[in-house]
Amino acid sequence: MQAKALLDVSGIEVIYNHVILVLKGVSLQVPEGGIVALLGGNGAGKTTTLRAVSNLLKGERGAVTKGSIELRGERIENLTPADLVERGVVQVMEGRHCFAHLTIEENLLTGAYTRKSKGEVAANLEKVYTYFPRLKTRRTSQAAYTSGGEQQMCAIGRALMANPSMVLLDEPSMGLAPQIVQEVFDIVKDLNAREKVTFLLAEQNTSMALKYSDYGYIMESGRVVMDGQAAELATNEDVKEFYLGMGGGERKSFRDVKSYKRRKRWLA
Amino acid sequence: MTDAEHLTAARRKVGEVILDVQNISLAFGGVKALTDISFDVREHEIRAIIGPNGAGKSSMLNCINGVYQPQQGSITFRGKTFKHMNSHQVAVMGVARTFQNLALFKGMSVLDNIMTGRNLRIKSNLFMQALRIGPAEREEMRHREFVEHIIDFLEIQAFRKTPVGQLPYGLQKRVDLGRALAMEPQVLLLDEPMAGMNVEEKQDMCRFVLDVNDEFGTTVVLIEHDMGVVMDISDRVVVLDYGKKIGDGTPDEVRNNPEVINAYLGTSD
Amino acid sequence: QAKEQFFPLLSYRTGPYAPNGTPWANGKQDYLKMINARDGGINGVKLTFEECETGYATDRGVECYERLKGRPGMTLFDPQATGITFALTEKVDKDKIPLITLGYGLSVAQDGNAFKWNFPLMGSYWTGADILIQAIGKKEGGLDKLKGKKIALVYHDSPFGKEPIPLLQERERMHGFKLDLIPVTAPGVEQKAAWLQVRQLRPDYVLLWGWGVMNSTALKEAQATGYPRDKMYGVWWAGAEPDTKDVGEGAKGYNALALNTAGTQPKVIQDILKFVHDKGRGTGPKDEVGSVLYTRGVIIQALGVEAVRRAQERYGKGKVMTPEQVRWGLENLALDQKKLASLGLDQVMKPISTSCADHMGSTTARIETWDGKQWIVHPEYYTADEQIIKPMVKAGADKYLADKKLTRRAASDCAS
Amino acid sequence: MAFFLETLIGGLMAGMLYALVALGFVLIFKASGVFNFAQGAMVLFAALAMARFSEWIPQWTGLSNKVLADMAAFVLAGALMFVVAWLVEKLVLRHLVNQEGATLLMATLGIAYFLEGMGQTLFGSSIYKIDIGMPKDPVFILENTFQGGILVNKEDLYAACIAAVLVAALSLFFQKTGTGRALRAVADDHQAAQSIGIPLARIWVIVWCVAGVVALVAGMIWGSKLGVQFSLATVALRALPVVILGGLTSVPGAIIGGLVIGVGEKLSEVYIGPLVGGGIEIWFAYVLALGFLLVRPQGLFGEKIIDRV
Amino acid sequence: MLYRENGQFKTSYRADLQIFPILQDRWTILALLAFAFLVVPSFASDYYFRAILIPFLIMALAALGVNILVGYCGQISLGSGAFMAVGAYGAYNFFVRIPDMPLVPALILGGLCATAFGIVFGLPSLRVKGLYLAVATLAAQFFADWMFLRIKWLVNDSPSGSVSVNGLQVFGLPIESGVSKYWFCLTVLCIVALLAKNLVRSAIGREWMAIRDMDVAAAVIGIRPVYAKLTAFAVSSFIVGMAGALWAFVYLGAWEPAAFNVDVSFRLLFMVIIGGLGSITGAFFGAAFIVVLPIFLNQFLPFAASLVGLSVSTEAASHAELMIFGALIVWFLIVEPHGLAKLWSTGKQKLRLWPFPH
Ligand SMILES: Nc1ncnc2c1ncn2[C@@H]1O[C@H](COP(=O)(O)OP(=O)(O)OP(=O)(O)O)[C@@H](O)[C@H]1O
Ligand SMILES: Nc1ncnc2c1ncn2[C@@H]1O[C@H](COP(=O)(O)OP(=O)(O)OP(=O)(O)O)[C@@H](O)[C@H]1O
Ligand SMILES: [Mg+2]
Ligand SMILES: [Mg+2]
Repeated sequence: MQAKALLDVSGIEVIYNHVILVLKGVSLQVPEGGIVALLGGNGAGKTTTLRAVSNLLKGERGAVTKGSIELRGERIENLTPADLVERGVVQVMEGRHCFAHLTIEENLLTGAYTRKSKGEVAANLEKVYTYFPRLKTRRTSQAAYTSGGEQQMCAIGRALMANPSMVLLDEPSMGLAPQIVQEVFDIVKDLNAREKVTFLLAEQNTSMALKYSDYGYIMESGRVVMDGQAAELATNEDVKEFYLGMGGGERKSFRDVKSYKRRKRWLA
Repeated sequence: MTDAEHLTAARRKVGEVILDVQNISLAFGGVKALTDISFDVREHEIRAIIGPNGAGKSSMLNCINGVYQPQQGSITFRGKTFKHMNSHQVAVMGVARTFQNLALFKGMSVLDNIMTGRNLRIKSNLFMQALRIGPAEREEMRHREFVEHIIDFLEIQAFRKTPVGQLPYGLQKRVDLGRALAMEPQVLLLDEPMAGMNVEEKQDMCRFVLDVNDEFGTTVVLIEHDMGVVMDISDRVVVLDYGKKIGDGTPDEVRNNPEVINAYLGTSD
Repeated sequence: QAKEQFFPLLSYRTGPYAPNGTPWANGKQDYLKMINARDGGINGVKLTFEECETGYATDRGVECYERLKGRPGMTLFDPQATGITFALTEKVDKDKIPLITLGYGLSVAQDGNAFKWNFPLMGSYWTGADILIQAIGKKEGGLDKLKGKKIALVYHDSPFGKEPIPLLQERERMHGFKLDLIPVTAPGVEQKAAWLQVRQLRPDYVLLWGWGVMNSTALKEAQATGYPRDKMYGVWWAGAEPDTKDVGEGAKGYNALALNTAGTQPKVIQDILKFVHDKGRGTGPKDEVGSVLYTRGVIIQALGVEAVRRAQERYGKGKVMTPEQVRWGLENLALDQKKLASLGLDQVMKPISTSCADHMGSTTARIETWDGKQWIVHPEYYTADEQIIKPMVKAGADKYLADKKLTRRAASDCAS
Repeated sequence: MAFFLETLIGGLMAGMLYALVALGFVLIFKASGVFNFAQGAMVLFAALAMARFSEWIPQWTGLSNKVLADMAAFVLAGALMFVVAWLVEKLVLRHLVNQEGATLLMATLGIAYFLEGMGQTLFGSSIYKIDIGMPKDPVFILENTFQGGILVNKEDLYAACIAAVLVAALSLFFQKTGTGRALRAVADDHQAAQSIGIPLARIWVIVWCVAGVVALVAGMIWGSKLGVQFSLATVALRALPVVILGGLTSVPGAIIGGLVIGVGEKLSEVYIGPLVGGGIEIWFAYVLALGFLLVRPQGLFGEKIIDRV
Repeated sequence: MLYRENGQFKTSYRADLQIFPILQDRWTILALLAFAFLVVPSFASDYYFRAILIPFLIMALAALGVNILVGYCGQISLGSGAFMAVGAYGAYNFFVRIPDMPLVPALILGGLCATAFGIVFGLPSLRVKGLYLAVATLAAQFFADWMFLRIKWLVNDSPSGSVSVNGLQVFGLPIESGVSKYWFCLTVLCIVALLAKNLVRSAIGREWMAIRDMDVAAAVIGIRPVYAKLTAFAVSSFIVGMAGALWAFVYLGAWEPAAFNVDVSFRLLFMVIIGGLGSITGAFFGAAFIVVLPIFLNQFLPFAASLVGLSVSTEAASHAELMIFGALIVWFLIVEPHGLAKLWSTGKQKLRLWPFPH
């Protein structure tokens, strides 16, 4: 990596519940102002990596047992998630986690908990509403009674309300209509370009992720198995076959792939 | 879609209308989730429902399987018309379902989760189950065998005894499907079964759905945001937008419907 | 093998009844310490003890019983709680250990022919209730004056609180007053409804059958609803300092049964102060020595000690008595005024003499009144009416025996 | 009629006193999703502290002014409750982030045992007095309308006013401030709240502090009624039906619930009780609450229980 | 790697459906049973039987019952004390009213009375959930307290409301001595535990758990909440009722309603939570923790203090007991929020890896 890393994760191991070893030495760097994608199949450990960075592991009874995580050169393993938010790092959790009893608008406003200026918060709220007009129409309903996609927008919007300098996005596109997915990535690009927000992005939608990010890491079974410039990864044959569904160049119809069974993997 | 593909679809004998939704309207307070929706589902077909977020797709499924009671309209299943049904009745009639926001039984293992899908078919009573004598045990074993087939089919053998809460999201989706399959349903309602998966996993999932559809002739109603999937595997597509139906037809028809393009697909692709 | 007579002390120093249980337990301990210090034990037999916390809970009480019952030199049990008494009644019979319940427990257990191992010494709830009615009758100028009067029983809703009811009903039939029953759910922290009922019924007298927090709360509610405290009569478990102390002036005029006197003048208390507290070996705070419940603890223990002494007279002085021998001692207590005086107990209690048929030994009590600061005991003694109580005890004991398919003790059994 | 009114008023007063205890439950539940089993123990602990401090402060400092001593005792007891809150967060809650309700409930049980033991060790287990000059004697109102007038307990009236003020203040706090919103967010989802930068530690200390002060006020008033002793902890049981009837998450609900339960149980005891032998008020209160729940499963003002797939 | 299932291949579903599929577990359990039935009686003193083992066994039985309702079906109940009381008084009435009523049928009939009572008070669960239900079930508790104090008939017209039984025997064998009581309770417990284990790993158990974890989804796959919840209440209160009858008949001998007061309800709930919700073993751990630990502390603390040359008064010891007990609860929860049973299985999992860390 050329630019000075904003976030530097080196060789971390994570154990859940004292016995389940999930990350087996993961290292990655996120440069200031970059968009880094974290790719990998189900259970590869993407979410766990993000949780380790944002210090949300404790609530899952997980712990980082080896390695170090540095933000702007400062060790952050012992900070609380709230401290991290103060330092500008916000995570959008996988599976939405909206505050069920709060309305959409209240959800968004709690996102601005760390901010003082009322005016800025109001402006930010408007900005989120322009990103996601659907939220505006549903602003008074309790989050629990909105549709899955609406909740996802709410979760993303809520994180943006903190005016972060770095966002950890865990599967932002999940459950969103294609148009909105596009929109979310445009927002990412936009914030990155205009406000220099750094993104670390765990994503299943590999083609989208690689299109919008600068750099990518591919994880499998708790290890990083490949990394490189996004553009390079996108043209890598293996990546194309396994993550983009384009083995042999052309995209295969979902109807046809049904016959081929075993996956090929880098690791057994 | 190529012609060859249509041929495969045609070879599967798409039959009579099995499920007919007539003029369903559903509102929550001021929010109109569904307005006067009608469509039908034919036996053995794969029927997709698409639409932007909050269009009312999940609500539609909820109406079909009795979680929500629509204010208006009726649903005809195999010739019988219902205004209100409770979930249990629907299940007995052979409609199974997966959920958008995973609704697995978190404290139970994968095996047990799928076994619950067999519960409707278990005949032995409480006392026999407590004593686990002959028939009860044989019955349990029979169902276990069936469930093992499903586990094999979905390739989750390794996680048989893992509590589902500890599985990664994608596998949980598979277990959800397994549970529905265990009911040996005639109609399978799938709510975004492929969300949060990468292409390869989606391919697997498609394979499961197609296999079920092919081999058991199960009718599938599918909600999905991935247009690739929808266009490739469904026979007909309903498009909802803000609770209204704005399109209905074969994937090709829908793809070219300007209203649908405007509301959902967008022009970029 | 040292000669030691062991006294298990079941007590509760925590939990809802701790304020009442603590002085009681202190008195019990201090008396044993005093006997050891002053007399060197009973004819040379040292007294030992171990306390076990029950928290007033039955299962913990049973555990304590089982833990301590096998100790060498085992003497007797005093469970300090009605619920534990019930459970132990079943057990002592098999284990052959006497159970003394001074002023509480089962009223029918007075019948020693049926309850070989139970000793409700000095009074039961029936004798207590009987005396209260007599006292009220006296105040009215004769029991016949009670006709047409209204008496309300405000009671702890538990077997403890319900025990006096049959006797009061008997008296109701005899004198033609009207008895109203007003239960208070345990522990009795909320009694507004009860006292509203009192206000509505406007009884001439209120009998208070409470324990623990229920008593002070009742007095406060009486004050708050304006019911005259001097028309209130409590059982002896509702007549100690913890019941009135924090009500203070508000309880002025309230009466209760006095099973024993209080104060530091009696010789036995002086001895305790001298031999125990002044030596810095007192169990509780010194200023609580001589309080009502403390003194009751002293008496309970004194009777236990005297039972051992009496048994030694028969089975050998200076020997350690077995529980069965102690039982004989308890059954043959004969503490007259002279004996009491020699023990320093003459000012705190009346003579007591037990027998095979009568495990109570004495049914006298006095009335005391709270003057806003302390309890003032009235001089006259009341004795429960044998005529009424005897048949009731007999009938109750017979029913108990019939239910249990047991028979009365043979006369020969009394000799042993 | 007069008696009916008396009972009614008595019930209302009792209800307000229950509400005071119920409030503590509601606060903590609302702010962290924890059903605080230790509320009763906190009431006891706070009352013990207050009672003993007001005894000790004159001894320590030679302060002879009773009012000043009481005030100092209140402040000191309040400070102690702050320490308790801080320790609870530091030693317990912090380690149980994101755990299920049952686990947290159990943890508060541990806290309850600890506080009971601690309180009695530090302050003794005898009966103590809190005398903050509450009037004890009855007053009679409407003496012209009804013969004998209607009895009102002045002490209860004062207590009811204090409860009302407390509830009003807390309601405002929850409704009007951002902190209120943050508290609700924490109750919904610890992890998500953390992820957006809500400092759980601080929030919990604040809430337990407020609950501690509420417990102190409740302990003071109940203690002045009952005397300070262990049984004070059991008033929590009388407050539970109030909590569920009003709704576990509603501050005003505690008051309304208190009034309904207070009136319901007193009327039932006085009018139905004698027919069946009396002593029914406690289960009647619970049955009454249950009856309301059958109509509204989340209590009168509770947040709707979310039930959605 | 002493403990692992490697190499133990199951060749039939029957083998996999055994209660203890792992060989080591099977041996352990057999050894444990042999120990409990044969070895313990050879060395335990009367005190251990009467004051520790019997209450432990009976409370474990009750906790097992509560666990079915709370742990498996997710219906938090604080009415268990009432179910115990109904079981006890029900059995009592059958026992004293029907001449020559044998003990075992009386216990079962008592359990059935509790079942009926449980179903009635379980009806609100069809609408009320979670903590609201928990508090609402206290209605059952206080109602039962009141009922047994007020309705004379139920206590065989005993004026004070306290009752007692004696002359217990099973198949002609007297149940009087500590050992015989212990064997009797242990047998009942083992049988019930086996039946309960069978239930929870059968269809009905899966229905309960499904309702617990996600009731809407359960309904969608055809589970009827009414049936599942009410059977849970029925089975649970049957077991709890039996335990109540044992508690009264075998442990106390004579009792008053306060023996089953609200404290008992709370303690039972604590047992299942600290032991582990939804675990049969958890009931045993929980009962041990809540029943035995305080007794242990009570005896151990003065001893420990005397070791360091302190003499503590009973008062201080009891207060310290409360504090330590509370602190231990918290500590165990922090180590393992899902209860002692989970701690146990995590321990086993570690053993499986042992001696390699991962
Ligand atoms: N709380 C937990 N306790 C135990 N194991 C866990 C826990 N959370 C995750 N795991 C395990 O850790 C592994 C990695 O999970 P993780 O959620 O990080 O994967 P992921 O890459 O985010 O997958 P997905 O794409 O499905 O979200 C999985 O095998 C999972 O079973
Ligand atoms: N129980 C409910 N109460 C109130 N509003 C509801 C409820 N269920 C659904 N809605 C509203 O109805 C609308 C349709 O929701 P639905 O979940 O059916 O959307 P969807 O098409 O599945 O969207 P998505 O693709 O985002 O999942 C949404 O606006 C939602 O907020
Ligand atoms: Mg993930
Ligand atoms: Mg949806």
